Amino acid sequence: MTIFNFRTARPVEYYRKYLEQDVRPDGRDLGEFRRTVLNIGCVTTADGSALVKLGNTTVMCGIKAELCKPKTETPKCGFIVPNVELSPLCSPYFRSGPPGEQAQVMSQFMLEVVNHSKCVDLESLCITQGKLVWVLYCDLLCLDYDGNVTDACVLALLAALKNVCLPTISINEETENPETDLTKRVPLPISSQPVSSTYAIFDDNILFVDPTAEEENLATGIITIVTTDDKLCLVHKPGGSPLRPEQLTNCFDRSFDRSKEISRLIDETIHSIDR
Amino acid sequence: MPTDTRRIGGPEESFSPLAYTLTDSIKTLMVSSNGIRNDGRKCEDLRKMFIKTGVISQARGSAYIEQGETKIICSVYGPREVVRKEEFSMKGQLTCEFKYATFSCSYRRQHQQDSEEKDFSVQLLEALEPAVCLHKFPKAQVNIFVEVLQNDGSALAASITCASMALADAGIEVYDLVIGCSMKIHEDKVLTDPTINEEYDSQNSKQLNHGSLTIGFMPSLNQISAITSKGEIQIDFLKRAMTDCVEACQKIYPAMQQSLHSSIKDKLNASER
Amino acid sequence: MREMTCELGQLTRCDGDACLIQGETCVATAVYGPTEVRMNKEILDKATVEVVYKSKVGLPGCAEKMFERIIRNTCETTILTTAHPRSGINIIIQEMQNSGSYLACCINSACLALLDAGVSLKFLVAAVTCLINKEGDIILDPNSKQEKDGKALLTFVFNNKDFNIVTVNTKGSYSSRQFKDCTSLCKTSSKQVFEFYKNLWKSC
Amino acid sequence: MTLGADLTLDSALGQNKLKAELGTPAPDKDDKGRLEFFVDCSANATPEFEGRGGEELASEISNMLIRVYDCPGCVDLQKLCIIPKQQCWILYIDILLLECGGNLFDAASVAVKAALFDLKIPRVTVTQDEGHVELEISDDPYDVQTVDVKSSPCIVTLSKIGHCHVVDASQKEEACCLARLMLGVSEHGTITGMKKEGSGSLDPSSIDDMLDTGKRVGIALNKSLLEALEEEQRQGKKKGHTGFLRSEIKEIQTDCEIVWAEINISGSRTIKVSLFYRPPSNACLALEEFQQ
Repeated sequence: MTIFNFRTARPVEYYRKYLEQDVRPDGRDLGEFRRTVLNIGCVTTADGSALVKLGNTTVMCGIKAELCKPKTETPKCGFIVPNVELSPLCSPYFRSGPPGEQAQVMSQFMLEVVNHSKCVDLESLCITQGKLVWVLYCDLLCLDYDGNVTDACVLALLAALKNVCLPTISINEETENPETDLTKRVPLPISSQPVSSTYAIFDDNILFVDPTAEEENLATGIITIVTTDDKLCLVHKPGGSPLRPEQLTNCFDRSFDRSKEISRLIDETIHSIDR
Repeated sequence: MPTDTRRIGGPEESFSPLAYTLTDSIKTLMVSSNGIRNDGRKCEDLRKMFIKTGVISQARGSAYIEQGETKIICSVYGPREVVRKEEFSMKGQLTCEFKYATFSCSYRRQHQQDSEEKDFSVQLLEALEPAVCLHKFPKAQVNIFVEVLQNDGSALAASITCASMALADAGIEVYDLVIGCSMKIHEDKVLTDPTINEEYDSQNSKQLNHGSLTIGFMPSLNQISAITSKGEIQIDFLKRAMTDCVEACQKIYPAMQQSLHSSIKDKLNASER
Repeated sequence: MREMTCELGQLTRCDGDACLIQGETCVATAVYGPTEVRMNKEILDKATVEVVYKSKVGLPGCAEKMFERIIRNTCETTILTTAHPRSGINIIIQEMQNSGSYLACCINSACLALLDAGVSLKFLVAAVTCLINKEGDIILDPNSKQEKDGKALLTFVFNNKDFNIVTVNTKGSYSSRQFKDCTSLCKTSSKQVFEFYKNLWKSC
Repeated sequence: MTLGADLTLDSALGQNKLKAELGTPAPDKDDKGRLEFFVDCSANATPEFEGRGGEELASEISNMLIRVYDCPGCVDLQKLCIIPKQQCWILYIDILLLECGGNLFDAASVAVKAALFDLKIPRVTVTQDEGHVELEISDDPYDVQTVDVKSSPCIVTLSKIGHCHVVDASQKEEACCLARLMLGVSEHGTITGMKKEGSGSLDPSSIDDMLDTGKRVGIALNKSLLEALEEEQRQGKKKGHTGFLRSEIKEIQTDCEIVWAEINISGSRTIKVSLFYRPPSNACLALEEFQQ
């Protein structure tokens, strides 16, 4: 029976044989992420944009800034509206039409990452208190769904937010309606860098990082850890096989190294653009 | 519009800063006297083009095209079973979905498909249908999904080329490739492959002979599979524009062949390894 | 921990139900035991667990969908799904009053409703929420007022077999040392919840 | 203010209602009015229009109409604007498809042109006092503004069957044709919009001939339509509402209160309907006259 039939017929045994030697079919060991490619500012019609390729998984984030009235109870705060689009373009499993359950859960996850990591201070989006604030529509478009879209989305959103340049708005006194000056652009102050790393649990005890789509289907549990600089910001393990607390905590160090890797990658890419 | 509860909702209504720009767009001359356009191209020059197939691992076939600043990605799935079981038909079914990304144009677009995108989906379908051998996959369906990442003019034409490359990459049997090309008719000049600010805008263009023309052309069969035009144009100008457009398609054809050639070569030595 | 009371078996039409009150937070859950399932959701060797979360006011949005996803995955690991292949287990959660540590109350009431419905479970689960406030000390089972000005909110779900972590959902920034303290504190307090289950069962 | 133009092109029966309303202009077209098309395929045309069946065809017709009317020369939108950037007339054109016997696009465009010809918008006077603007719409029926429709286009559909192309294809002809070219032709022969429809392809030379015939037919269609509209307008209201082509028969005159009407529906014999009032007092006298 050739390797290919064995892999399609009995995927779990196939994986178990590999994982016993702490290596995966595509050659990566348990703690190794796929090659991450980052491209910032690829769409000029958006106010901020980024493209992330995590192995085959590709996510593009475009941010459009618009003006609106703030909510009465938070007159100084602007809005950040993240939405994940899992279009039928990226995988045969998705159908066209309104977003499915997974897309909604991911959009909610991105909203929680933005709110709890406080990467953008909402008050910095305020133009005139109580009258006019910025709203950043962050649309994350998944172009190729090969597992672990969450990490790619968080990275794409962060890189796009760093790329945002808002035009200056002046309120002219008599008519009170805003005037935009597209030439003078102000970058958005980013106060922290949320970086997410996702682990898959296999056979209740083996943990490996950055699962592909195939590994995600075989996994019996998924953990997503979002770290900001040296603090934990969001740990999300929805069900799946139970874990001893020690297993969970040694994931944290891997996540902290990952956040260093990512911040180095972002700075390199931003430097390569500025030059 | 009823609030869309399946997405994170922002404020009720927001407006784009572009609506309040002070600098009113001064009417730049579209074509200078000696026939040079704003971005330095002559009237019949195409923009720089980049085509790559096989960009999406999950799709049966995919293609990415960059025509100047217009960036479009397309994926093809199928032949797979038809979801809604209409009547039985020996011919296969082709469906097309054209979508602007919300950040692709200067004004933000909606997540749901609006009437222009529906119109483009139908035109894209009718441009590709004559080229596909539908009888080769009876009772099955081939889905084409096109997403415009950045729109800098002639999005429909570029998406026709991109979709036919994706079909070829997917190994769906086609009689011929379909090349999309669009022209802007400006008084007596015909501008090939217009950018977004050169494109026809019904409101601030003058009376006669201002319009745009988009053609889907099958090079080896020398057939036109799709033709649409906008704006008021005299007949002989229209005919001249059509012949120029067919010539422009002939110029695009070698680029597509070369890109398909190289992608098949990669697949061959990938499978040898 | 706040004082907990629960009534089981109030509703007649469903196979099992529980209305759990934890402090002022109150959640009602109904379980429809192994029933038939729609064709496209059917799994051949397992039961399909479906959770529908109904908030008190407003249309279900993405936040409710996230709730449903967490509770569904937690219940999927607790239920012995291979015992009822090609069938569906529907859990309907209705928010009655949300005043603090709300996710924990939902998971506990879902577990009690499953018990009441007699669905075969691998183990029981107990959910505990703790809060890290501005000064950095940890408050167990916070009410909504404390939650508002807290720095971080952590929710843990333990099983009663070997007290491993089934589900974790945390919000807000904290250090990993604080995470370890919260885990141990919640583990000890989950024993109280299991006690509550035991004598609740004895009483009715 | 609603105007109606019932059109019975023998192949497709189209009803067309046009409502002019005040509204704000679109952001980027701030000194012009707007045309809004809405096509509704009613289920009594064919069963497959039930529910959402007719939606695709409806959106195709409305897209084609938008494309054809989307050029500055066709309808003078400037006159529809009352106050730039703030107030303008928006014309909502609703097309109801009652029976489809092929060639729907031409019928729809002719109905739209007829409705626009018949359109009367009340005069609006703008009074500007201390800052805010007063709009006052005159309600006397004759103080109206009409839209100049002469240069607005009609759609001509050329269906390619085998090697030749036909105009105004009936439903059967449409079934056996693979490709159709739809042209919006204005009265002096310029093309205001064009679209190829259908799953076949055309070679460039046949497109050129189609354009020529389309132009010829378009000019003829525009001319004859305008004559018919003017002729109907000259007869004014005397002619009565040509709904389902009913007319009053005057020759049978008796002195009892009786009214005859003759209704002829295309494709079937004519029906004579009469209304006779028998006064309660002298029953028999009225009956004898009735026999005459």
